[in-house]
Amino acid sequence: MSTSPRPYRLLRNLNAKIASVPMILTALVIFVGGTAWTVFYSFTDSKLLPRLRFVGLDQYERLWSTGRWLTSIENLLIYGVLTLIFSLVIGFLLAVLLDQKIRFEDTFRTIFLYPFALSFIVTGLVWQWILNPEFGVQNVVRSLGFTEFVFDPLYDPDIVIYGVLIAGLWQGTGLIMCLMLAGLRGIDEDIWKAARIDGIPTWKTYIFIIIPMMRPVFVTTLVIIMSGIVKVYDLVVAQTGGGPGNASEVPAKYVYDFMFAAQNLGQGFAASTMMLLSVVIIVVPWAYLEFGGKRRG
Amino acid sequence: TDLEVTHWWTSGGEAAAVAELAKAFDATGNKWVDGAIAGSGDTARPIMVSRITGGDPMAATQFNHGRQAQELVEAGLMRDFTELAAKEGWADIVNPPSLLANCTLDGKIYCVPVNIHSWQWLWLSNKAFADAGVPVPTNWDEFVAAAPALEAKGITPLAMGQQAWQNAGAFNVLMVAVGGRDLFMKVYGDKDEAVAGGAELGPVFKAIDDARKMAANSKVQDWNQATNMVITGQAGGQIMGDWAQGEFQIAGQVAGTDYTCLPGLGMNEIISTGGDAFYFPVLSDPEASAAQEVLASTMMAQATQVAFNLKKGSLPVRGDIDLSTANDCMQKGLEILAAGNVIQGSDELISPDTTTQINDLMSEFFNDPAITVEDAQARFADIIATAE
Amino acid sequence: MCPGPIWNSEANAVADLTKGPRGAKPRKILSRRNIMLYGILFVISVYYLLPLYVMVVTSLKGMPEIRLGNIFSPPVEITFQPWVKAWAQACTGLNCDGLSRGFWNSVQITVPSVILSIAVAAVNGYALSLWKFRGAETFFAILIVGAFIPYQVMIYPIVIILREIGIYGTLWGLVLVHTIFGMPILTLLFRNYFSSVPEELFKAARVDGAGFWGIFLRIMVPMSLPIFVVALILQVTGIWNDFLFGVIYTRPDTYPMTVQLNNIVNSVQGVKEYNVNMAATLLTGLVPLIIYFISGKLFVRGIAAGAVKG
Amino acid sequence: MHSISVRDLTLNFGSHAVLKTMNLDVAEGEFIVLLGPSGCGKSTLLNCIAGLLDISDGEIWIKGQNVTWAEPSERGIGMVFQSYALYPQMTVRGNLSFGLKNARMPKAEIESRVARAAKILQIEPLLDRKPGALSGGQRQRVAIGRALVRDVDVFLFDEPLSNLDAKLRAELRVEIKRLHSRLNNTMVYVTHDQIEALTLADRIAVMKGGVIQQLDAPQVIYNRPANLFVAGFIGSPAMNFLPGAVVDGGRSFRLGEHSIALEGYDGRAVDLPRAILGLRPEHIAIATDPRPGTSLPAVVELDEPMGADSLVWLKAAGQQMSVRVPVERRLEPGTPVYLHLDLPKASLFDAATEQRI
Amino acid sequence: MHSISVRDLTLNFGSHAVLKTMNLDVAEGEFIVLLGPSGCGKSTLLNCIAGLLDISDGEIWIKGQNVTWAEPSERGIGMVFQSYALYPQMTVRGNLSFGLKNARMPKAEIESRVARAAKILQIEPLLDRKPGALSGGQRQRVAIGRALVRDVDVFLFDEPLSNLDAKLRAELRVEIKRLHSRLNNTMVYVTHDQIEALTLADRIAVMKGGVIQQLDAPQVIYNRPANLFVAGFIGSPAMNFLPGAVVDGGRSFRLGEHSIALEGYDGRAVDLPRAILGLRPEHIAIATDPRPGTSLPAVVELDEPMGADSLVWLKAAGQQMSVRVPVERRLEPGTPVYLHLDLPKASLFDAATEQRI
Ligand SMILES: Nc1ncnc2c1ncn2[C@@H]1O[C@H](COP(=O)(O)OP(=O)(O)OP(=O)(O)O)[C@@H](O)[C@H]1O
Ligand SMILES: Nc1ncnc2c1ncn2[C@@H]1O[C@H](COP(=O)(O)OP(=O)(O)OP(=O)(O)O)[C@@H](O)[C@H]1O
Ligand SMILES: [Mg+2]
Ligand SMILES: [Mg+2]
Repeated sequence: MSTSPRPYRLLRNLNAKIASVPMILTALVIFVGGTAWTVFYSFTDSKLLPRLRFVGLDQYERLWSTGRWLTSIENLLIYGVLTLIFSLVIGFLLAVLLDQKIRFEDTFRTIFLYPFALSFIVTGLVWQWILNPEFGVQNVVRSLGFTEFVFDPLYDPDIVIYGVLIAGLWQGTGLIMCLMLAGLRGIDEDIWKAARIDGIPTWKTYIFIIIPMMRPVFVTTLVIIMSGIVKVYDLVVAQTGGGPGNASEVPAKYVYDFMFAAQNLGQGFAASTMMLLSVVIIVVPWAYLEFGGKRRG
Repeated sequence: TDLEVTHWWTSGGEAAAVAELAKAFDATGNKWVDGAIAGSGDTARPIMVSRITGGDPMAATQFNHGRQAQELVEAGLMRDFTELAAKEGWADIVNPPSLLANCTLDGKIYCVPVNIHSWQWLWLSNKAFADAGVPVPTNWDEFVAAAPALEAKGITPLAMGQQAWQNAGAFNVLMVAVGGRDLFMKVYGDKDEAVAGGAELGPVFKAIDDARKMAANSKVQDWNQATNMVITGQAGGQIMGDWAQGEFQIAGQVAGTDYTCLPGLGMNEIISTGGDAFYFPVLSDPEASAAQEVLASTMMAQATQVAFNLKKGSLPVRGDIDLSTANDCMQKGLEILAAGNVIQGSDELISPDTTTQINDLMSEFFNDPAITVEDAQARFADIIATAE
Repeated sequence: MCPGPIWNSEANAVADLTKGPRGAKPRKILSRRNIMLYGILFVISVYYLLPLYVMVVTSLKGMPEIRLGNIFSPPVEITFQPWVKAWAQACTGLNCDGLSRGFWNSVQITVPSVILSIAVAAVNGYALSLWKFRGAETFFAILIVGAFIPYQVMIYPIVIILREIGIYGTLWGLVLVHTIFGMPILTLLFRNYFSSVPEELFKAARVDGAGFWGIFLRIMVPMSLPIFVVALILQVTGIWNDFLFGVIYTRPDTYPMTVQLNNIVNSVQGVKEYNVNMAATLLTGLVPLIIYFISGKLFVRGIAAGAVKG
Repeated sequence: MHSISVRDLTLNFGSHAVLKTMNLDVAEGEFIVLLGPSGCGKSTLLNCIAGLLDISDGEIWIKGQNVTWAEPSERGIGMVFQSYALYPQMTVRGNLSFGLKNARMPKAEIESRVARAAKILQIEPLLDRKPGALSGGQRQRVAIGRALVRDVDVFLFDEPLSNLDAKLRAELRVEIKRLHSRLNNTMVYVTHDQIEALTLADRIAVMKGGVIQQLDAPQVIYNRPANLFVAGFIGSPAMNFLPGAVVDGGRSFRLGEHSIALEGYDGRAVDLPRAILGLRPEHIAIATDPRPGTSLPAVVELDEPMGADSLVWLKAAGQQMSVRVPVERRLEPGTPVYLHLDLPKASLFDAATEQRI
Repeated sequence: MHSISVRDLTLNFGSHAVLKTMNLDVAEGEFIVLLGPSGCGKSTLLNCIAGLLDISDGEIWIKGQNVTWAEPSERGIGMVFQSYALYPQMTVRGNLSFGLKNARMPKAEIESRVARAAKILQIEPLLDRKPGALSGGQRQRVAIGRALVRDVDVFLFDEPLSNLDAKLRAELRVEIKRLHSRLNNTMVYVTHDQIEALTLADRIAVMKGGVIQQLDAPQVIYNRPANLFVAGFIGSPAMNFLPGAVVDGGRSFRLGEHSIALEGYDGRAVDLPRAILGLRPEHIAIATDPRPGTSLPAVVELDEPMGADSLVWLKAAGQQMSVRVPVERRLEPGTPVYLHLDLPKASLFDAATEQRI
């Protein structure tokens, strides 16, 4: 070894770059490329097969004048906002409960977490069954003597989305609890001691001190919940099939149905593009701040 | 040679019918590899289309013939059976000829029709009406009139699955039955927006409104669950295609004594001649290609047609076979067919896209009593205005 | 003297000041707090356990009993017939061998998919956290945004891509799809985990002459058990439970168990056989459930290491 | 009345006894330092006094009140933690006033208290910053301030300086000492830094394995350690230990073939076959000539200059010894010298019981 | 040929220059200590030498080779880290042989080298344990061993002792010094502990803000600091600084109304209106009588006993000063005394340039 020349920039870290090729390809070809392809074809009137006959914004005009799409959006908003709130609140409360040095912590944790192991298909089927008015909760309560009792969320277009919500929360809150619990355990115990000496009640300590300190955990959790919300599909298909009527439609299902069942790819792509747009609006600024910036140089 | 055949025939009667096809094909020394996908055509079609466009086609696949596979044919992904058809003289034996016409694009034949399905039937439970103490109706109007009596006995007058295609199907049936053939053709054939929104369609919408009220307590999902309500007498009747017949058969019921069928709902005895057809994607393996031809001619063979359609409850595509073994209802169908009282199915007239829109509309209409008849008609007219 | 401490202010007002509490503070087992705490936990547990209970109970009943009774009542007559039927007899079309066919397919799909997706994501996370190069973070940001894209949007482009590479319909096509869609979240987990590994360890290994792969395989992987467990669990459940890709990117003879489940549940022969459906559902969920019950502790620990320190 | 009185305190974690029937009385205004190796129970004792741990047995009295079962906030104590445990999302002002607000103190009162504490600690300009924007020393002061505003009589410190660098540590040490002389309240201070212990304490409690080994003024601990552990633990560089025997009716110490006269040693005079003579590095002088009876021949091994002084490592009577000399005096390795021992300042231990004799 | 030669080294993190055109030559077998406050770039410089950071400009030569762009493992260096960075899942033997295996050395050779290093470091019995089962000092030795087996000429240490408690630190410090005198290879050692720097180094490089302030033998750095920063940074307790003026053609230092004769001070003799006189605490004596020309009246403020010595804080000429005295001499706060200054050992600085004059 004598004097080693200054290597080319591109060749430094070569192995790391080679190893990252799958990631780069996925990012560029699948996510960027696939997305661009979808957006591109949303301006065509492709039916069963993609074809290049441009129709401008026609697909979008139709999209936004379709009741089913508007219902989907509305449902996604309701479902999304409520899932976000309830997941965080329930997940956090469960974590707090489990953090009280209780006995059987492992057992309780497993109970709360196991639904996460089940698919949305299974979740949807079970809850469809439990919420079925002829067999499920309504029937049981009626057989107890309350014959006028009505609880059939899956058959009432006004509240069907809440029925889906119940199932969704059942499936997902366990993981949120796990994340929150890990966050709580990560907090310096001295903080708790300091608060006790200051005479601050437990609930106040949680709200004013602990929760603000758990910001990173909340960010992670938020990403996980939100990415799940945008994608919600299987659950609705299995539980209600979008019904009654179109009352529990969601955008992902609209996309799928139009692309394949209705054989109107253009329309499906337009709906996809709108979904992507909303994702981009929410996520890109956040992702930039969280991951793209100079943090953790 | 093993051939993989995909379809969505998974209910009891359907599965039994498919078994006949498979049996016949296996008898030729080949092997039928069954690729059933449960759910409905809406679940199965995306999978089939993806596989064909993805370059991993099955050997044969079910489609409702008409426009569902048109683009695949245009893209050159489907086999051309013109030669085979010429050799076996399909043009002469297939009746009505429109069936073969639907398989034809630019003069070439791309599919094998296997049955004729007609939507326009009302199935009635004799038991239910006996329980309610009213005579079995002979037409739709009588049926509507009998509804209160049924309801009084806790019987759901009209069984109706929650799936959108069933709601829309009932609507189309009522359009032919109440409005007649010409009206139907003006709306779907000519796509005449004015007719769709006009007074001519008023009675049809009134009828569908009646249907909505009569089906308010029907909370099953699948069509055969609804049929089952009729079979067990929990419901008075069901508007459903002739495939429902298969379910009655499996349940051991006898037409005329246990149940009654009213083609054209007892109003206009006209039936549509849609149906199922098999398409054969282009394969690279020559052996498999040869086997595809064997399968195609097996499907068209007389014996297969009889066996298959008896199980399925549908009508054969050949005019030259004896169906004396068929039951009461089937005979009625055959008579109507022979009389030429036929009409094209909606699948042949409008695109899947339009179909989906009508499905959506009817599904909402059935599930939301707040939608008035006028709203529904106005929206229907909009859909027809942009239909292709 | 300031007012006396509250605990003896009234009852012990006359007591000698040198006497007082001594030893461990008494802790009532049935304190109000404990009753509340365990009460709430119990009620919530019921909500979480109810569906499982319903599934198990229903799957052990006969059809007549289901039609009569309510879903919560325990079976009068326990029958395992639904399980047998779900596993080996239920029909879809002409195939009447229940879920059993799908089970091995699922295993064949899950094992390579899990291995490949974890391997790729681990390498990504490692490169991103320890071998930063220009632009890496940008690709990662794209990947994370990709985590939000609904799968339906991507189905068509992927069909085309797989067709072009010529692996559509093969097992490897499906493995590739699972690897791609598992990548964002897994990469995030691994990146966070490896970032928390002391940088000095990495430097020491470089001085010791280990290269990119040497450090990864010999140093990093052996010390990352918790996060591998998390990734394993996430992927096993995710891939095992997957329906959409399984149905679109395979063919009938390689359908995974979830597709068979859908077929069984949706192939209605007259009446819905709820007991068979529930048994089939349970059978399908069994593999991920068992994994959860076995490795729950490691999972929680790994989550703490990979997700929270982000 | 004692400010703090710990009586027969026992604390078990499960079956493991961390504190064993401990007794400790702290006078009003006294500065007590708890010193000991890691894991000896210092923090545990402090937490027991603060009420953050439930004790297994015994009593704790503060200011004449039995507080054994009282809540931490009711005990009239303030506590400063090693990691400061400041509330990160609140400003310094918020940190100082949070406890008071919670006690529903009037606003004006809170403000005046915060202002006073800020003045004492000279953190007025920092009141509106968040802890993240403070240096280690400043955080330290805020942590003290949090105890200060609560106007408590007893301050508990758990290694408050161990996160800081040496320079800052020295500064803050002096500051704490000043604070104590100004406020004159009782302080219990945990550390394992000897300099801190020696400079700050009125009395030092040296702990080991949950037991207080010696509780005395710093100079006593340094000069007359009660046992081998304390002798070895205190003092840096450490005390030199020479194993040998006490003979001649307690008048001589036999070290191999050497005999050292125990002239001027103020312990009990008994013979002991196995004893240890302890001598601090600064109580040995290096000379070129022997001094009969109280000197040892030795050979220089290493010379470590440390600024003002040098530490010379030598070998004498087969033992390694260290001697502190002014830095000007350089000694080459290998030089033979004589060590003159300052026996009145030595310590003698029974090798069996490890106690001073 | 220099063992290490750093030429015009510049390193930027983004736009922030951490090292600024630095030059440093280390002779064969020399023990260089990098000393400086936290964040001054010590670790960064070490990482540059090791090749763990890509430099922005300049060259690095090791043993006459330009290694600026060579891989860390090709540079013939060994490195020991603060947290030891032992591979937790490997045994001690695995840790020691990992680097050799990477270099595809024959098995027998690896074994003999590991055995040799283990012997030198006395860790033979530990070879089959994992790092988790070792004490701090043992881990330390393994970390050194990892460099040792690779038979490198240059050892780089990044604060290898700062995680240990005072006692162990003192012991290992001596051990490292012994190791160096035995192996006699070049060592670059980062610390911010002055005692370590003063006792270990052949030369100390005092750094601040990415620039070497002074590079000299420890005694020179201690006694003749090149500037105010070095003077204040080195020495604990810190040097006393008295601001005043140099008058009388450099023969007197004026401090308020007091005048101090600069007799024996060996710097340049020029007048300076703003100068600073620096005096270490051990270069001041406390007396009851004045000594004309070189003494200052003062009042005792605080007396901190620290075992062997006491640190006395006083106020003189309006300045706070500290003086080191033997611990036996107790001084009550408030006592008026005279400080006798040892001017030949003092340092004078220009207040404007902060350089020694
Ligand atoms: N929550 C706990 N459960 C079980 N054992 C504990 C717990 N907390 C502390 N211990 C044990 O009690 C002993 C004393 O711990 P403590 O924290 O008081 O030591 P310390 O003297 O403060 O040490 P350090 O100087 O390291 O802070 C240790 O052996 C420790 O392992
Ligand atoms: N990766 C990095 N990116 C940006 N700045 C850095 C990075 N690493 C170090 N720095 C900055 O470079 C400067 C020098 O850091 P370095 O670690 O060399 O200090 P140090 O002298 O070793 O301090 P310490 O005694 O705390 O270890 C610091 O101001 C630090 O903030
Ligand atoms: Mg402690
Ligand atoms: Mg450093």
